[in-house]
Amino acid sequence: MKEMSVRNDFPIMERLIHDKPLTYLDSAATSQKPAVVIDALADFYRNNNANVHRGIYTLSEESTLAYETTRDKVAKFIKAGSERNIIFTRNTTESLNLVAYSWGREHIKPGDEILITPMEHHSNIVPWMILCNEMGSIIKYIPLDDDGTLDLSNLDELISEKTKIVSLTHMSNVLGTINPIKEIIAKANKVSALSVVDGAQGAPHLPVDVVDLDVDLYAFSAHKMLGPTGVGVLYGKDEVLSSMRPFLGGGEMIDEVYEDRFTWKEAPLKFEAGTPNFADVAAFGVAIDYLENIGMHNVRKHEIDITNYAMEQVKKIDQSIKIFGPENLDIRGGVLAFDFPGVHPHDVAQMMDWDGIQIRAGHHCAQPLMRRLGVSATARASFYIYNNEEDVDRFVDSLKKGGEYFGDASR
Amino acid sequence: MKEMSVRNDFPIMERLIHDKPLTYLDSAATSQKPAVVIDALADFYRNNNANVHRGIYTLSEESTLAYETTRDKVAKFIKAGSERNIIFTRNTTESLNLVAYSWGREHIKPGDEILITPMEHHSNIVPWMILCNEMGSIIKYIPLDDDGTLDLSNLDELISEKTKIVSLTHMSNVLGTINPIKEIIAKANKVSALSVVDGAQGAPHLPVDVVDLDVDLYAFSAHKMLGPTGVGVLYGKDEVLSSMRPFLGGGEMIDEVYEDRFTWKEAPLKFEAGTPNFADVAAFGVAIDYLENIGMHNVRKHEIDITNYAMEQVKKIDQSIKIFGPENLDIRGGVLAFDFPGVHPHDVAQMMDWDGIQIRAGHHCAQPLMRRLGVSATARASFYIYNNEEDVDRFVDSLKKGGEYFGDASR
Amino acid sequence: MVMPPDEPKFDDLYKELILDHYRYPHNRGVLEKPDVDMQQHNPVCGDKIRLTAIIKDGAISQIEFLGQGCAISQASASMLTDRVKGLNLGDVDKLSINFRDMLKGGKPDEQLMQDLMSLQGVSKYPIRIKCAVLAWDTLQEALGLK
Amino acid sequence: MVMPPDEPKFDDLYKELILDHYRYPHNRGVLEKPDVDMQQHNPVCGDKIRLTAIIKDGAISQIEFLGQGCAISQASASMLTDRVKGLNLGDVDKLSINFRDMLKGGKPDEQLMQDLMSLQGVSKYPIRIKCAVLAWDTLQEALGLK
Ligand SMILES: Cc1ncc(COP(=O)(O)O)c(C=O)c1O
Ligand SMILES: Cc1ncc(COP(=O)(O)O)c(C=O)c1O
Repeated sequence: MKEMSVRNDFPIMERLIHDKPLTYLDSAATSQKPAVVIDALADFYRNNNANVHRGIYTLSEESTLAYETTRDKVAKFIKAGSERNIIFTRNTTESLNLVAYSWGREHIKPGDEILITPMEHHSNIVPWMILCNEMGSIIKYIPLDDDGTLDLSNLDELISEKTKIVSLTHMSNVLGTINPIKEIIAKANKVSALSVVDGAQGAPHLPVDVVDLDVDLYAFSAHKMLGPTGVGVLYGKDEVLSSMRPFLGGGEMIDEVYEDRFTWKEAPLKFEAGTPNFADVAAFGVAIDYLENIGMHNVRKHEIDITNYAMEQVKKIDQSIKIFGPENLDIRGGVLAFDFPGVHPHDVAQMMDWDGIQIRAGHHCAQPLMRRLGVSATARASFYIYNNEEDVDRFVDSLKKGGEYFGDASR
Repeated sequence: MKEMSVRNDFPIMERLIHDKPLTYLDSAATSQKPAVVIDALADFYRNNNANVHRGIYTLSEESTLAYETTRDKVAKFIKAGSERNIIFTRNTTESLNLVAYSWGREHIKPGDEILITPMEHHSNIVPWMILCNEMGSIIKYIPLDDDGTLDLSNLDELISEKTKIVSLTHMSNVLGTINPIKEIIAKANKVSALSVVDGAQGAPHLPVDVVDLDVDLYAFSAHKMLGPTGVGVLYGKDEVLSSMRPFLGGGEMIDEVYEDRFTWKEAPLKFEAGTPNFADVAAFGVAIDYLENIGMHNVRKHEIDITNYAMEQVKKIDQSIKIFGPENLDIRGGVLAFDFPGVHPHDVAQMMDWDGIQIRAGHHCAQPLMRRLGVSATARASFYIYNNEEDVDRFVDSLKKGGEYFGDASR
Repeated sequence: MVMPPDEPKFDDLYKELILDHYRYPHNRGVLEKPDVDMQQHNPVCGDKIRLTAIIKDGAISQIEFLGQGCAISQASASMLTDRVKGLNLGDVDKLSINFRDMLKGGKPDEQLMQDLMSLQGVSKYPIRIKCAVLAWDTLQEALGLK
Repeated sequence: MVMPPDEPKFDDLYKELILDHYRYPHNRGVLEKPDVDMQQHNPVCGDKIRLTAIIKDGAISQIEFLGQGCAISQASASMLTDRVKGLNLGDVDKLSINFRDMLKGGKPDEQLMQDLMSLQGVSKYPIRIKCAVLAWDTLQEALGLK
């Protein structure tokens, strides 16, 4: 496995946890930040801070420039046609809710179907449920095979004229499964259903080309891809964005306001009400530069290598450990959720913390998937560019210890 | 005028603009940040960054602690009964939209009346218009006197059984007017209308006691009160929050998710979907400590002094300059919008920029108010704790120059 | 930099007694014809506890549990069955109030708590308190003590 | 640290010629019985321009403006009326395309632009471009050239 030499760029890696070096294995929840991003954020507040878009003075022009430059960078990062297609939100969750509220309430009728998958994060389930409750539409699921991949054999029946929205995750945050989204989007487009991709785990870990995918809407979060918290993105095609009604109302998004009515701007500003999170957006631009500099293909390659190594090592610990998700690394990202019979995920996580290892345990905001997998919770390690073989070794050693400590339970 | 000795705490004050020292007079749009806040933010990313609420490991516990500690501080800052009453949003605008969507769609019927004022910011107008368009309710206005204060003589007729929401700004971002909100809230409560206060200019500049005000909901933004961008607050009474349906759906806010339905948590988490802006919230806690340390009564006193001085100086420049808003500083905050006949606000702002002075020119997101004042735009200087007499002097000198430069226009 | 107030130790949480109960739970099973039969779960982590008990003369004469979950939740359930067997409902109520109080950081009555003292370390782990309390929630619900 | 690409100078924007037109606008007024009469405004800053013109043999024979707004928008309108008087519609079209192009940073045809060159500095102030272009928007709209 080739090492990525970027680890030293991340100041938090110096941190000790219970006197042990930090082994951060929860990047699927949120990523750590390189010094350049942290410094850019602090520098912005020290030098350029002012409200954007409306000020005829130097600081405001600088601030606006920084904000709009990031919009441009994001567009290029996912190969969008124009920065016009990039809306800044708070996170993936808000991006998806924006679609459900703005597109959904404009276009959905009783009996319409919304197709999702059993591996969705709650953020790509609950907004549709709220929409269904209000509009009388119905949620349907593409079935999931036992190997953690979607069963597409009946896709032509599942996607019908009744289907108005097809929304699925680019990559599962539990199984690691990378879905064949291009194929599914094509089917959705054929029946003129709205195609939506939850890219929360896609944009940080995979090269993304929204034009090639021909997707209507693609949502992701800056905080999972080296950027600050509080910034989300919604990419949308021109014609889709213009067919959506405004969502939040207020400053910035309006054109004219009268006593009894208002008109609004074109996208993207139409969807950006109030003072945006411009400082974090400015710093997010630096995160994108950083990722572009590494190259998303290299990010992906590194994650294949480290996940491969981790899966091999974990299997050696104990035959009874079940790793969820596909074996094939061509369709699997750097997420390793597992079940260690007799050792509860919460106890594993708690124990590993004493060894400085930070993994997640729980339902990973995917309760329907947990039910489908027949578990109430799993432990999950997830990887990013700063992780190396040593991290995996520490994790594996600690997991072994956990097995010995908790494992001889009588059940 | 007593000087506040805090200016050196703000690193941006070292900045030169066109080789002149920065004179920042746009704090009503966004405030500058003290070093302690900027450092806290950078430190958080260097040491404690992890996703909140769900992690059984040290970093996540620290992150959660920081996030929830700020909630506690915010509650104490506005004298709320409990941190349970504090919801984190992106900004004031989102807070107000949350109310319009969650309370409004649950309780508003055709013909119901929503009472606002002509001095509202677009963020406290447009959400109600969206609500009215959907639910068939009607917006009414409390009339505005020529001195920039509300005309309350007919309030008992304006607030009737038909009134379902009364929403107004604590302080106008154009006129500086501090409204008698307690009196108006009391009338709203009497007819069981929902009382909402836009505290975007209240919380940063005035002591606030939501329990004493007996207000149902109070909204404000961290970025206007020394905190980072991307954090808003919505305070709500317990019984009001529990009568509101969820707004955004997704991670964090749910309790259980099944294939076809979901249940949700109690407030405040019910309204916080997805990964929150936890790093900025952590730093916002430091901003609140900083303000508490100065004392909001001292903030207010300083702003009265500096506004008083500025108004006197501006009047001396030219008799024809019209300052908007009340003369009486007991009911006026540190905002100075004015009309200089023959000198257009945009030209004033542009010219002042060359002297390092950053003021705002435009409609200040208050187009209905501009129409009421009979202007298309105004220039506005606004003050905060770091401004001093020198700032005012530079501003006044520059304004004089502007008058000479543009002023002898033939109209 | 934010730091939790105390730097706890591993063994404060997973005391030997807890691990013993986790590995070899006491009173594991389901009683036939129970007077009370109650199941509860914690949606956040998925822990589950089912309690069955037989009540005689206002006291718990028999009690068994079945469950799924982490060491803390299962050990707590096992200890609970040991501790409450034979107690009358008033004493169970007092005990559960004292137990909850201990987990919120209060000073417990060691005489009253006995083995349950071993769960005191959980009070330093806010996110795990629910695990320790689940069995007690179930019992209080079952006995109508809430 | 973010810095705008160029450090512009005050006089690049507010050239003497612009201030002259602002202080003493040319062709200010409203024509009687105009062939075209068009008003536009910029909602962002509230600038307003009304143009009235008389068209003879495919050319602008008379043109006047009324307006409200900043020095840039009013001077631009005043210069426009000077420059387009007597031009046929084809030339007006060509001129307005060249003018817009200059404001977007393109290299203008100085022969064509004449006095309008003085507005070139506006191109460095993205937020002010709309001010300079408003009168031209109005004219193009009035003449059906858009
Ligand atoms: C009175 C008032 N209300 C609302 C807002 C909107 O605040 P934000 O843009 O932070 O949502 C502002 C500030 O712009 C304001 O001054
Ligand atoms: C697949 C997936 N979708 C959506 C989300 C939600 O992202 P956020 O919490 O940033 O809104 C996440 C991350 O938690 C995720 O992994």
